[in-house]
Amino acid sequence: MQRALHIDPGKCTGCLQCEMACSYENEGLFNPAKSRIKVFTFHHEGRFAPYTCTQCADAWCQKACPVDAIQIDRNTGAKVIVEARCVGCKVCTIACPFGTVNYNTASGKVIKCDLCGGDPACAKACPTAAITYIDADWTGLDKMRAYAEQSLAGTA
Amino acid sequence: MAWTRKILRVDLTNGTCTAEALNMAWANEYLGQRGLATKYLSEEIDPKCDPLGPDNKLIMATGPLTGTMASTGGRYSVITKSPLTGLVACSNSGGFIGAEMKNAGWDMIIFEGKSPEPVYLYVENDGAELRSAADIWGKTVWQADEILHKKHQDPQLRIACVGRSAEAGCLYAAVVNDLHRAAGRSGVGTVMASKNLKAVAVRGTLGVGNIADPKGFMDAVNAGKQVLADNAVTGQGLATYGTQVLMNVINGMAAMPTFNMKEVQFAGAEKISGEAMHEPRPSDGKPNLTTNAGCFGCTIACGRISTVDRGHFSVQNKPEYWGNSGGLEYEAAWALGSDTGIDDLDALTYVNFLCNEDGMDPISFGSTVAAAMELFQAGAITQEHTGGIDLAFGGAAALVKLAELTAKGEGFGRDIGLGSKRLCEKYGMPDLSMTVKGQEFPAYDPRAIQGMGLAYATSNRGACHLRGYTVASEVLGIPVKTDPLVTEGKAGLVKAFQDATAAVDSAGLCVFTTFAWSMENIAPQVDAACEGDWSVDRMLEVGERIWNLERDFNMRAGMTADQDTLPKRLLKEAANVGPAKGRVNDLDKMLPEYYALRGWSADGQITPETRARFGI
Amino acid sequence: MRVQLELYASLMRYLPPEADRHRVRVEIPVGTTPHDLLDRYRVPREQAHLVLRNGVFLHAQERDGAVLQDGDVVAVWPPVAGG
Amino acid sequence: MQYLIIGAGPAGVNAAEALRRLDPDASVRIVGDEPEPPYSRMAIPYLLMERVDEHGTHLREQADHFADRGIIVTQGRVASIDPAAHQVTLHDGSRLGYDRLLIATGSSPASPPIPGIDGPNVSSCWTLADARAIAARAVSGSKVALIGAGFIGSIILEALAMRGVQLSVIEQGERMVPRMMGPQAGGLLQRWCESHGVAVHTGVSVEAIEAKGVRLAGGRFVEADLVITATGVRPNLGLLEGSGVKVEQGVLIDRHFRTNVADIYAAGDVAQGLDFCTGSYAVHAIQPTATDHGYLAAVNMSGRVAEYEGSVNMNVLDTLGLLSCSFGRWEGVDGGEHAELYSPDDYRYLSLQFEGDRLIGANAVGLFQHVGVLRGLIQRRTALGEWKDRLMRDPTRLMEAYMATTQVI
Repeated sequence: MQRALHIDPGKCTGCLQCEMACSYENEGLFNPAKSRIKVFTFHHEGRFAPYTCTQCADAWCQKACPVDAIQIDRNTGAKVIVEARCVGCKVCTIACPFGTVNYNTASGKVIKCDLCGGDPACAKACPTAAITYIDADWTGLDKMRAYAEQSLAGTA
Repeated sequence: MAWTRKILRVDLTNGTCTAEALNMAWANEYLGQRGLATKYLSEEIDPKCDPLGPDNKLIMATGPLTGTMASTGGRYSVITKSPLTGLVACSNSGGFIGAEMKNAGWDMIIFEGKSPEPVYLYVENDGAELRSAADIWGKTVWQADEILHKKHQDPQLRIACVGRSAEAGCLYAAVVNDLHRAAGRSGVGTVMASKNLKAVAVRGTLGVGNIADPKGFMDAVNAGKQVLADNAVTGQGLATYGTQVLMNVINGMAAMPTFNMKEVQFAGAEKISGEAMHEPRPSDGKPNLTTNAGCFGCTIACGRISTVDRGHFSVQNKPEYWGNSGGLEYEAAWALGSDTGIDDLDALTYVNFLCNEDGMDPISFGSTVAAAMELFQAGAITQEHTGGIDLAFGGAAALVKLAELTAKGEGFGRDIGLGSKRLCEKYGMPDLSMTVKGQEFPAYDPRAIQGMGLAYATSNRGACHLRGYTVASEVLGIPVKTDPLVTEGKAGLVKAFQDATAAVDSAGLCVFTTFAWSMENIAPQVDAACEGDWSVDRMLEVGERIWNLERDFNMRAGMTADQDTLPKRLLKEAANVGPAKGRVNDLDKMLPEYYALRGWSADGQITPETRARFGI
Repeated sequence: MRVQLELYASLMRYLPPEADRHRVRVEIPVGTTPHDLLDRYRVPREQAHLVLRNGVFLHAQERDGAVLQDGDVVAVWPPVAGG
Repeated sequence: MQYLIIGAGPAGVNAAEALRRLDPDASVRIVGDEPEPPYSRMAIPYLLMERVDEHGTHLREQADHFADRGIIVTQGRVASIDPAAHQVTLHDGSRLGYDRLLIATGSSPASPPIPGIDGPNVSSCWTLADARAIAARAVSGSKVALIGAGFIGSIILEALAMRGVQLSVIEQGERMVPRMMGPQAGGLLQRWCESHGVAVHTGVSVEAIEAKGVRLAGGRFVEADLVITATGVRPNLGLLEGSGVKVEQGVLIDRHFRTNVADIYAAGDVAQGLDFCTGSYAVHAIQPTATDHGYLAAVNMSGRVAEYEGSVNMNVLDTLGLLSCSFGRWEGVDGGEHAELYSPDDYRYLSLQFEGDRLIGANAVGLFQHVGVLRGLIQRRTALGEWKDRLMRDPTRLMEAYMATTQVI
C-alpha cells in the first residue's frame, strides 16, 4: 500500500518542528528556510497550514525537467531530485502549479519533499499529529492528483 | 558549540553595523541569552547611566538552544537598564524572531548610542544596515509590521518593533515581535524608542548548526519532547486552557489580587477565565478562543489566539480589530481584569490587542490603571485630571479609553504611562503603588502565597513572577506541593527557582518546560549542543552566577538592600477572606535566611567569598 | 447537609446537567469524604490533581480522611499550570 | 501502429515516452538531426558554467533509456513530408513511413540582417556544437559582446559572466527582457548586471559586427573578441514546404494537437497552439510548453481524446543570482486591475495582474519561493474572492491567498 503525508491544518500550532526536522534531515542544519515542508500562518483567521508536495501521479515538475533530474522512488512513489543531475534551471519551480519545488540558492539546485525515503521526519517531529504518514487512500490526495491532470487537459 | 560565536554591534550614533566574535570565556560562564547579555551589559555600561540616554545599551540575545529543535527553543531576551526600575532589565519573548536572528548567524545584537533620526535595523544573514524609519515612526506595531513586510517584499521577515507608547515615553513599553509576542516587562521598549530605533527586521536563511554532538542532541531533544508530551500539564492542560486556567485556581484559593491588591478574591473571575474563553458567545455563537498556537519549536503551544465579539462596544465600527490575534494570558487577564475589577472578557481581549499593537506591558498597564482607580476612589485623582473619564473600579469603558490614550501617549494616558509608582507619587499617595523597586506586581497575592512575597521582594528586575515561580510548588504541586501559607523552607525554594530559571532563560528555552522538565532533562540538551561538559550542577552554578551578577549590577546602579521589600499593604493589611484571612506577608521571616543561603551578608551585600566563588 | 462541588477545566465534563457553570450544590450524608464526593460524579481520582476545600489544598491522603462539613466548597482541577 | 516523431527535443522525447506507455505494441521512432543523444538546450548555459558535463545535458540520464523502451532514435534530417503516402523523406534520400506523425522540430536562432553577422568571430548559443565553440573562446579575461538580452540572451549572460569574461550586452529594446517583464523589473535586472560588472546597452541597435567588436547605431563601438547573438528564435518549418500543412507563426494546431492534415500533429517550439491566457493561438517556445505539448499530443495520437487547455507563457531567470519570473499576461489587460510593489534598494519587484477576481499574470524579481502557485492560480482560473482585495493591498500574501482558495485549511 502506497503511503502519503496527510495534513490536518486544524491540529497545527505553527511551531515549525516539522520545518526543523525536514531541514535537519536534508541539510544537516536547523533551517526552516531550507525546509521542504512549510507552515503558512493565517493570522487574521487564526489558522496554521503545513504544506508540501503531494507527489502527484503525473508530476508536472518531472515532466518539465529538461535533464531527467526528477525521478521516482520505486519504494515510496516520491518524486525525487537527483542532485547530481539537477542543473538548477528552475523550470520545475514554475511548472509545479502547487509551488512545492523550490530553488535553494546555497546549493544552486532545487529541493522538494522526497518523503525521506519512506520515514518522513516532519511527521515524526510533529507534536500534534497534524502531519501523519498514512495509507494514501485516506489523504484525499486523489482529488489533488485529479486536479493536477485535469487542469492541463480537459478530459485527459 | 551551538553558539554562532558572532555578535552584531550596532552603533546608532554613527549608523554603523559591525560583526565581532562572541566572548567565549563569558559564554562558558554565562551560557547565553539572559546571562551572557547581562555580562556584556554589566561590562559595557555604567550602571548609573541614564537608562533613556545614549550611554545605555540595548541587547537582543539568543541562547545556545535558540533556533534548534529543542522544544521551546525559540526564545530571545532584550537586556538593558530599565527606565522603570533603574535596574537591570531582561525581558524574554517567544515567537519567531529569536530563532531568525540565530538563523541569520547572530548570537546577539548590541545597540549602542542614539540615532539622530528614527531608524530600523534590517538584517539579512551577514548583511545588516540601518535604514530610515521615517515611514513607520508614529505607527503602531501592527502597521509598521505590514509596511516593513511590503517594503521588503518578504512574508518571512521577522520583525520586532516598538509601538507609539514607547515613542511617547511610556515607562513600561514593550518590544513586540511577530505581532503579538513581547519582551514585555521593565520598559525595554522605552529604551529602544529612546534610541530612535523603531524596529528590527530579520531574515535568516543560514541555518543553525554547530551542534557539538548531533546524534546525542537529537536523542536528548526527542526524549525531552516525549516528557513534555506525556506530562498532563505540558502535554494537554496548557494547550487546551493556556495560562488562563489559573484564573479560577488562584481565585479559588483567595490569592487573586483584586482592586489594586486591596482584596484577594474577585467575584468576576469566572467570567474572564480560561474556561470562559471556550464558551460560545451569545451574540455570534463563537468562543473568544479560536485556537492555541506555538512559538518557534514549542511542543507545548500554550499561546491563545482570540477574537473580540464584533458587536462589542470596544470594536464597533473598527473592522481592523475583527480578526484573530494574540489573546489573553493569565497575567494580562488578571492585571486588566481582576486588579481593576473588570469582568468583561471582550473588553479585556480588545485592550490586550492594544497592548500588543502599541507595545505596552499589560501587567504594568493594568496595575497602573488599578492604582489610578484607587487614587480616584480616594479623591486624589478627579475627572478633571482624567479628562472626564470616570475611573471607578469595574469600568470597562474607562479601561478601554485609557488603553487607547496610553497607547498614543495622549491626555491622561501620559500619566498612566508613568507606571504605578510615579503615578501614586505624583498624586501624593505613594503607598497605593503596588510595586517592588518600581515595577508592578503580577497576579499572585503574597499574603496567600508566602514564598511569592520573597520572590517578588528579591527579584532582580522588580516585582515579577518569572524570576522565581514558586507558585509551581506552593499552588500547583510542581515538582512537590508546599503549603502556600507557611514561610519555613521558602527561602531555599525561592533561591532554587531563581537559579534554575536563570539557567533555563539563558539556554534559550521557555520556563514553562519546567512544569514537566527538571534540570535533569535540560542539561543533557545543553550538554549535547554545546562543547564542554554541561552537567546539572554546572547549569545551576551558572544560574546562581547570573543571579549574583544581576544583583551586583543593581547594587552598582544604586539599589540598596532595603528595597528588597514589599508595599506596606502586603506587609500590614491582612487578607480579608479565604485561607489567608488575617495574614500578611511575613517577609521578615524569610529574607534573612534567603540572604544567608545566597552567601550574602545580613544587610544584603554580596560577600567577597561569594564574589570569588562566581568570579564577579 | 449540603456542600458545593466545583469542577474546572477538563473536569467540567463530569458536572451534572443542572450545574451552574462550574458548580453544583449537593446533598450529602454525614461522613462523606472528598473522595466519596468525587466518586459520586465519576471524577477519576488520578485527574483530581488540585483539590481545594474552602480554598485549602488537600493532599491525596487527606481526601479520604477529611470529612466534609455543611457548607464546604470542594473545588477540583486536573493537572494545570500557568504563569 | 507506427508513430514517427520528427525532433529529439523535449516535446519529441516526451511524446515518444508517452506513446510507448499508451500503446505498448506500437512502433515509436524519433528522428533527430543532431549527432548527440537527445539533449536539452536549457542545460547549455550550465554546461558553459561548467556545472555539468555534456552528459549532464542529456534529456534522459541513461544511455540505453530509449532502447530499453523500444523507442528507436535515428539521426537524420527530414527534407519533406508526403502526407498522401504517409511517408517522410530524409536528406539522404531514405524514406520512413508513419501512421501518425508528430512534428516537433523546435526552433532555431533568428539571424537579423546585420553586416558581419556571418563573420568568424560570431556565434549563436543554441546547440552543443555552439557551446563547445563558445567554451573554447570565451575564456577568462576575453572580451565578449552579447547581442540580445531577451530571455535566452539573459540566461547565456549569466553563463558568460561566470566564465570570467569582460561582458557587454546590447539590447535593441528599451530594457532587458522586454517581452518578459515591464520597465521597472527590467530596469532592476539591468542595474543588477551593471553592479556585477556587466556593461549593458539598451535601446540601441547594432549597426555592424566587425573584426574587433560591435558598432552600435550612433557610432559607439563595443570591443569584443567574440560576439554571441541571441536575437530570438523562429520555428523550424522548412521541411513542411509542399506538405500542405498550414503554417502561420508556427504550425497551426487545434486543441488536440492536430494540424490541418490528417494524421499529422505538431508540438513544442514549432507549434502555434492555444494560448491559455488569451484564447488565441501562439508560439510559446518554452520548456514547460514543449513537454506539456509532447505529452498531450501523444495522448491524442494514441486515439484517446484530450482537449488542450492551452499553455501559459512563463519564464524563470537567474541573472547573476538575481531571480525573476514572469507568468501569463504579466502586462495586464484592459479593464483589469493590478497590484504592484517596487523596492529598488532591495532589487525586489512584484506585480500581480487580475481580470475580475482572477489572477491572469505576474512578474516578480527577488521572489523565488513557491512561485509555481502563480501558474497554479492562473491555470486554474481560481476565483480569489476577498483574497483579491487582500492581494491588491499586499501582494506578498500570495501563498496565503493560494492556500486559502485552493487548499483545505
